[in-house]
Amino acid sequence: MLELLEALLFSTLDAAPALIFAALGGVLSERAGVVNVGVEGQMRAGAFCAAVAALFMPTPLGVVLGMLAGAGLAAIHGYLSIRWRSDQVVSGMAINLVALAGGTFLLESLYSPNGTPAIEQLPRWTLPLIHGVPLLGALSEHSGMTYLALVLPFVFHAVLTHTPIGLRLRAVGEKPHAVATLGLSVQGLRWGAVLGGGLLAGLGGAVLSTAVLDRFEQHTPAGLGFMALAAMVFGRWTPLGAFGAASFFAFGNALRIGLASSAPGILEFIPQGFLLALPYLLTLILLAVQGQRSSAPAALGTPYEQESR
Amino acid sequence: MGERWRAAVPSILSVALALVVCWIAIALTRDTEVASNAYLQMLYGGIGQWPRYLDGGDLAVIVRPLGEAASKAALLILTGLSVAVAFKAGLFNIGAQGQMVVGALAAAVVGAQLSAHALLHLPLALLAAAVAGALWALIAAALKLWRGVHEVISTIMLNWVAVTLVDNWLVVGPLRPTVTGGHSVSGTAEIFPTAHLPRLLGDISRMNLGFPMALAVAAFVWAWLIRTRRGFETRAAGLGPEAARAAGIPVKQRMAEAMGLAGALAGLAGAVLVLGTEFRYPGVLGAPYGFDGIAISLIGNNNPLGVTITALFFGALRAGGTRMQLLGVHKSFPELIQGLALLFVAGRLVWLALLRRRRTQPASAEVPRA
Amino acid sequence: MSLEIRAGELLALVGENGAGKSSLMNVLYGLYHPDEGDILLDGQPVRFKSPRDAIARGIGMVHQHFMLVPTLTVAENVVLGREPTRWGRLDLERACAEVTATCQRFGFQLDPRARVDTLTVGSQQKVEIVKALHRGAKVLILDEPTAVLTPQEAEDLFRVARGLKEQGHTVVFISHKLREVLSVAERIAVMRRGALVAEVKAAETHVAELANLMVGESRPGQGTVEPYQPPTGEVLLEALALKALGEDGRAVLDGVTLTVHAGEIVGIAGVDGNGQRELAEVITGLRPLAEGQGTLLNRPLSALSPDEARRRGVSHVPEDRLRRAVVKDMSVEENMALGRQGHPPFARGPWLDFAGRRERTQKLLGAYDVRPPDPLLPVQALSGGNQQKVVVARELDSQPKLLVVVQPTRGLDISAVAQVHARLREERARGVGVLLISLDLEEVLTMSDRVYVLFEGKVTGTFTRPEFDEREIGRRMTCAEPAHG
Amino acid sequence: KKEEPPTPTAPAQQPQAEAKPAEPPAPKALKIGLVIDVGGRGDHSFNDAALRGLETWAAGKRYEGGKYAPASAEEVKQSITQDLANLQPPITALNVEPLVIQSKSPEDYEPNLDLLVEQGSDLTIGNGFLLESAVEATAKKQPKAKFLLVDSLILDAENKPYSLPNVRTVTFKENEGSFLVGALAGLVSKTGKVGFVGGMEVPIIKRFEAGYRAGVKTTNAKAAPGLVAVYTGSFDNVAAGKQVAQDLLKKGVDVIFQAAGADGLGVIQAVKEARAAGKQVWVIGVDSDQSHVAPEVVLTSMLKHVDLAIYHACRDLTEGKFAAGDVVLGLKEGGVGYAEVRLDFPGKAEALQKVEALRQRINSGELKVPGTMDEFAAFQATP
Ligand SMILES: Nc1ncnc2c1ncn2[C@@H]1O[C@H](COP(=O)(O)OP(=O)(O)OP(=O)(O)O)[C@@H](O)[C@H]1O
Ligand SMILES: Nc1ncnc2c1ncn2[C@@H]1O[C@H](COP(=O)(O)OP(=O)(O)OP(=O)(O)O)[C@@H](O)[C@H]1O
Ligand SMILES: [Mg+2]
Ligand SMILES: [Mg+2]
Repeated sequence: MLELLEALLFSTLDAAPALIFAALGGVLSERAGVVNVGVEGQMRAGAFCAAVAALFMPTPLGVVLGMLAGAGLAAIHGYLSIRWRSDQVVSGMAINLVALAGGTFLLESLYSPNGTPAIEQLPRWTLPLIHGVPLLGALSEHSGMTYLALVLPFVFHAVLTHTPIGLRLRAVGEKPHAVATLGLSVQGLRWGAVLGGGLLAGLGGAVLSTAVLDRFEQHTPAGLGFMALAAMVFGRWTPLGAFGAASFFAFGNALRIGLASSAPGILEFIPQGFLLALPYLLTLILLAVQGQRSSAPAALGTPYEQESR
Repeated sequence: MGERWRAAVPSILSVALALVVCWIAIALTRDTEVASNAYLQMLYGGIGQWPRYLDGGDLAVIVRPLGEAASKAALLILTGLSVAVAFKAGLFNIGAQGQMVVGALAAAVVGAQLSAHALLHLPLALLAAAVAGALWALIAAALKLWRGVHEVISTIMLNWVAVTLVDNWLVVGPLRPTVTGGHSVSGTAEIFPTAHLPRLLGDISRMNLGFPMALAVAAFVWAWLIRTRRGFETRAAGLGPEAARAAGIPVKQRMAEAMGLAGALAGLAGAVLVLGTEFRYPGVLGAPYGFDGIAISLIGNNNPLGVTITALFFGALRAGGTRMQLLGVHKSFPELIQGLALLFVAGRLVWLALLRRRRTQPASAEVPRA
Repeated sequence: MSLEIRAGELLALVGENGAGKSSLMNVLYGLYHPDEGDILLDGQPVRFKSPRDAIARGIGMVHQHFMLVPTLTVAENVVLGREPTRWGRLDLERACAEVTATCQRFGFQLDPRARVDTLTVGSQQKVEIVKALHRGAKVLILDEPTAVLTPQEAEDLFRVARGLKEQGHTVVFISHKLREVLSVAERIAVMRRGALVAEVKAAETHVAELANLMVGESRPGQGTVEPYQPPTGEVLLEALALKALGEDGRAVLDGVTLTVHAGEIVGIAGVDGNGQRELAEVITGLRPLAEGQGTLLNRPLSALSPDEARRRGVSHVPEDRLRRAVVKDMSVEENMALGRQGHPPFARGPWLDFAGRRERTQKLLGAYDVRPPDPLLPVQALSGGNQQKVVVARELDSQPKLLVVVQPTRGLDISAVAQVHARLREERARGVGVLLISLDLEEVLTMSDRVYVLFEGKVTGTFTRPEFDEREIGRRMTCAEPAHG
Repeated sequence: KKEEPPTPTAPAQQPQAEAKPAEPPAPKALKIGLVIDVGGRGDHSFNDAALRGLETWAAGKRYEGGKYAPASAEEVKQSITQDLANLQPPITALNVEPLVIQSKSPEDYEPNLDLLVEQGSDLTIGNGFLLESAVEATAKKQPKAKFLLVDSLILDAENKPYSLPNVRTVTFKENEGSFLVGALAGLVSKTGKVGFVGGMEVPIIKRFEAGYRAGVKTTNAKAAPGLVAVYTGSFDNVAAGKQVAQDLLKKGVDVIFQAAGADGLGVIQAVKEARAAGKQVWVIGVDSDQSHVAPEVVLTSMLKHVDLAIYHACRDLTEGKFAAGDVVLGLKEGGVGYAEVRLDFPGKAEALQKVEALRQRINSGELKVPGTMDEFAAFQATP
């Protein structure tokens, strides 16, 4: 039993980081009031660039480049939605489409249609003390990204609630005009948040191609970006909430896989398709039961116009 | 009228710009001749190979491509309208894909499990698809209106649920067709010919009733939205829910109706795919037309007429895009063009301002302060 | 346009709506940028790139619309942008202490830990002032600070202003209430259409002259006081012990009993947030009734829906124009149809009647002098005042029996106000019952035949016209001792 | 970072099909059209096998950035698996010109086949059972064109097989190949736990599973009951395959056979990582020899010689011998098999001997390999 639990935990921890980073990226951008449906595209850019970069340089550096690529796409989003106050949903969706088709095109022109060549994967760390300890052992043997994903939400939470910059971010998402009248730059704050969100989403993508796999694979991230958005909403736009929701999704998936392998008998009664749908169904049911009164930032999605009163 | 055309200008320019950018991309990776040829091939694939026909070729070189373009356009019209209708009611329907999946399945089941006279069978199958799609969408509407669950998250979830339940359970489980011997088949049982959407141009072209039907549906949606009191109320509910409520409009009901209609439209798209060309629910439902619908709707200004024109254009583009492969040009260009067009639509303020600045030399009218 | 502001004075800025008062002040505050001209501070030309520069030079501003982040606490709002930190961490303790200190220095009483959206409007106003003072403002600009305050609270505010002046601060304030301007300011600047048209000493002028300066012509005759006749018309609305709950579950209406007869204007006086809005919502079916009963146009008041209310003959000019009264992305003619989109001339059966709608809209646009009179323009392209005219036109055009109007003249200039008032009186003469809810006590008193005073969801006084007494009504509006400050 | 300069030969085929393919007097290259399914190029398995058969073997070409370059002899030789090394007659380049179309979605299969026929392809190949209906429809529409359908028979509306005069079908006895790798897995496993990872739970993948289970049962009766078969639910989600495999590995499984398309690459990835972490684990590839994906952990691959089937069809066509009909390729015909076992493990020689003995028994018809789970339930292992 303990072993099963450990396998379950391990599997969750291994799969969750990409989702966690991307969800945090969404939170960062949206807390500042900029809708970010382009997470999927930013992840794809991050995954692609990280893998390509890692062909020529150490993988960690590749990850950094992947993050920058995510931020690059986010910059387009920012330019259109902050500088030009375009519709944020439109520009986000556009980024997704361009990243999807453009990624496929670049991949096939540069490498093979299905993926880049293999790169050196991010190393896995064996934690000396707990390795092999029942249950706790699940914490060992992950790449650095997993540990980062366990720490980052708390750091983000602390920054958001306990630092001046966090206070300003929260304020700019709720009432940008108030922030502007205090001589702070609404545009600056939003730019920062959008680019930061892009970095995080790019990191989420980079994790997929450098830690989960050892190459960029053509379908990456296969809808994970939208899952991240769901995690963000489910987590009520808070870093810890998003973290919890993302972990929950990853756990649900791991649970399905674990069930299928450790209790194949179950499949006689519950078809595989049900198990696959389980995490999503659970989320829907949870949302339906608890309700989800809007906890979105008040100014979310409304472009800031200095002179609108 | 002039006003309406003016509203369409950014979209038209965006699409043109996207075409230019992609042409340059091909020219850079290959050469200019290949790029131009590729576009020519795309044109042939989209609207027919007219030169060859005029040279005394077979009629098939025209009607076959037209049939393909029309089938694609029909799907895009329906999913585009699905997204647009929801937008009009203030809802963002990311769930057209899932609604299309359940609609397609319903059509496949009614088409294969029920036997009836053709005059009855086809309408029944279409109806089943519309109802299934509508019900699926109404789950999201109910969650939104009574539990406050944001429709973006619920429709994303419902997409996953539909795809996994249908593709990984129903199609490979209970609905798997009986197969003699160990043959591999994908998808559900084949539907009866009575449920086929009739072919309009004979056997050489796959042009079927789905296309005129989609056009008729678009006209219906347009009339409903623009001409009827209900449509007016729905638009008011979408643009200003509080004001609409104060004006005595049952906002929740109108939103639910619109979402139901959106689902029905996406479901019909599934039916057109199944009853028009596939004749069964395939192992995995076609290209992600439900997601394409979002782009189509946004490029078409969320307006039934704009959506229809956009869908016709991209239907032809995508049907023709396959022919680009004959030149070794990558298969994802039609999607890339679509994505770029949407990006340019999103960024229209930028280049409109640039254009305006060039026209009126000194003072640019309303460039926002940085 | 040039304006001189002297150190240590109390300057008032008056002018019609849209005269450019706020714009000018926003330029001074660095929020807008002048296309031409300079700002001289202590004789030196300065250029404010953003409010940050203005703040650094000791200019503080309290905006016409509150610039507070509702989900943050008082202290967080005040220190935003100049947060005290300890090792990079936001030091909330110190922030609270600092804010408390500032409050004490200037004689405010505020709980620094309270969330702003739980405060009364008066307190929020104070938070705004503290925000400016906390940044060391020597020049304080107050943009229509008294618009939402009770006379008592306003009096309080002016005491603070005078106190600040004693301490050497400069106070510039903008107001439409000429009497209070005269009583507080030393110097008065009058603006019209973006230009300074006069500067006068308060001691040397009077209301009529100021009004003339503002409008540029003699002010439309202030409705002569009509004799009061007790209501005789049939009872249109009879409410008994109404109770309604707010979003947070607290009772926002608590046993309200009132009647409205045909052919009278009943005013509701009260400070913002004391249940007036909810009262209007209950009567128009927008908010469910928790307890109590009543009849509205001969049928029960409970289980009323907005649609049902309209069918009985209730018209509603809501307070929040852009949110509740118009759909701002729809055209003027579509907005004209809103609420009666199913009836001729706006519809024929299930179909919309475009020709009929156009015709009626054009007629109304003419009658109400909406500018520009273009039925195809989106409503949001109209100025606020013209939007309001569209709403009033629509609501009066639907031949109501009972008219519920909330803040009908907010944002209108003097002549438009007079026009709306005249229309309301016309309706009364036609035998319509009018329930007038306004935060502007002056408006309530000039228009109403009877007045109910609301405080914390309860009726704390009823007056008929002969009994009107501004001070007494003001006291009832803040029934208990003044809440804060 | 440098891209190899494209060799200045073999220009991309022009859409010059406007000129009707009047019977060429000179040895004009025959056009062979191939429609591959949505898995696309570069899947390292099924589609790549088809492309190898057509492009590398039949045409002697290498695909690169949308163009063809001639493939070197070395390249061709390397692409031929050991079991075909001694094929008679040997694989040599033919005078054919490939026309390949990748499909973006299932509803594109039919127009894509139409397009190739219109472009004048002398033989049009539909690769994969997903293209069954499309090939059927096109072949009926174009009775003069010739077709090859790989991996499925032509089925009527009731899914009963029938034949069309212009279609050759090729199907494979995957269960026989799977049986042999299953037998090998049973012999290699140390922990006594072996696993199977499938993609979507469709009948054809079930056939792999049944054969594999039978093989394991034959050589390692103890491992058979506990054999875990998990389906990822997709063919295009590498991460899902990896996660499933990780789970199996955590539970002590040390040999995994995958038949899961792109998800299978994730399975290989997971095993590779487990090996890097010091575990003695193996993975068995599918369709093509997948050893090059991760040489250190791919024990062998269940081969399904789609490449050979296509090559044979091309050769028959050039020799004028192409005939319609249903071809079934099993172990005996060399249509399925397993790739060279390059990794060492204790008792390798003995194990391979045992497996080869089983091959003989199947070839002789003595051993019938179950093809469905029902047949497997009735299967009696006879070591
Ligand atoms: N940046 C701008 N560009 C063009 N017009 C502007 C701009 N800013 C303000 N205006 C217009 O200038 C006029 C002055 O506006 P302002 O808000 O200063 O008026 P106000 O005197 O404060 O009126 P109120 O009493 O209603 O507050 C209005 O007509 C407003 O629409
Ligand atoms: N978005 C817009 N598009 C076009 N014109 C606009 C737009 N917004 C405002 N205007 C025009 O600018 C002018 C000033 O509008 P504004 O709302 O500032 O008026 P205002 O002076 O405040 O008037 P009022 O006192 O009636 O509110 C109006 O004539 C209005 O038609
Ligand atoms: Mg103002
Ligand atoms: Mg105004």
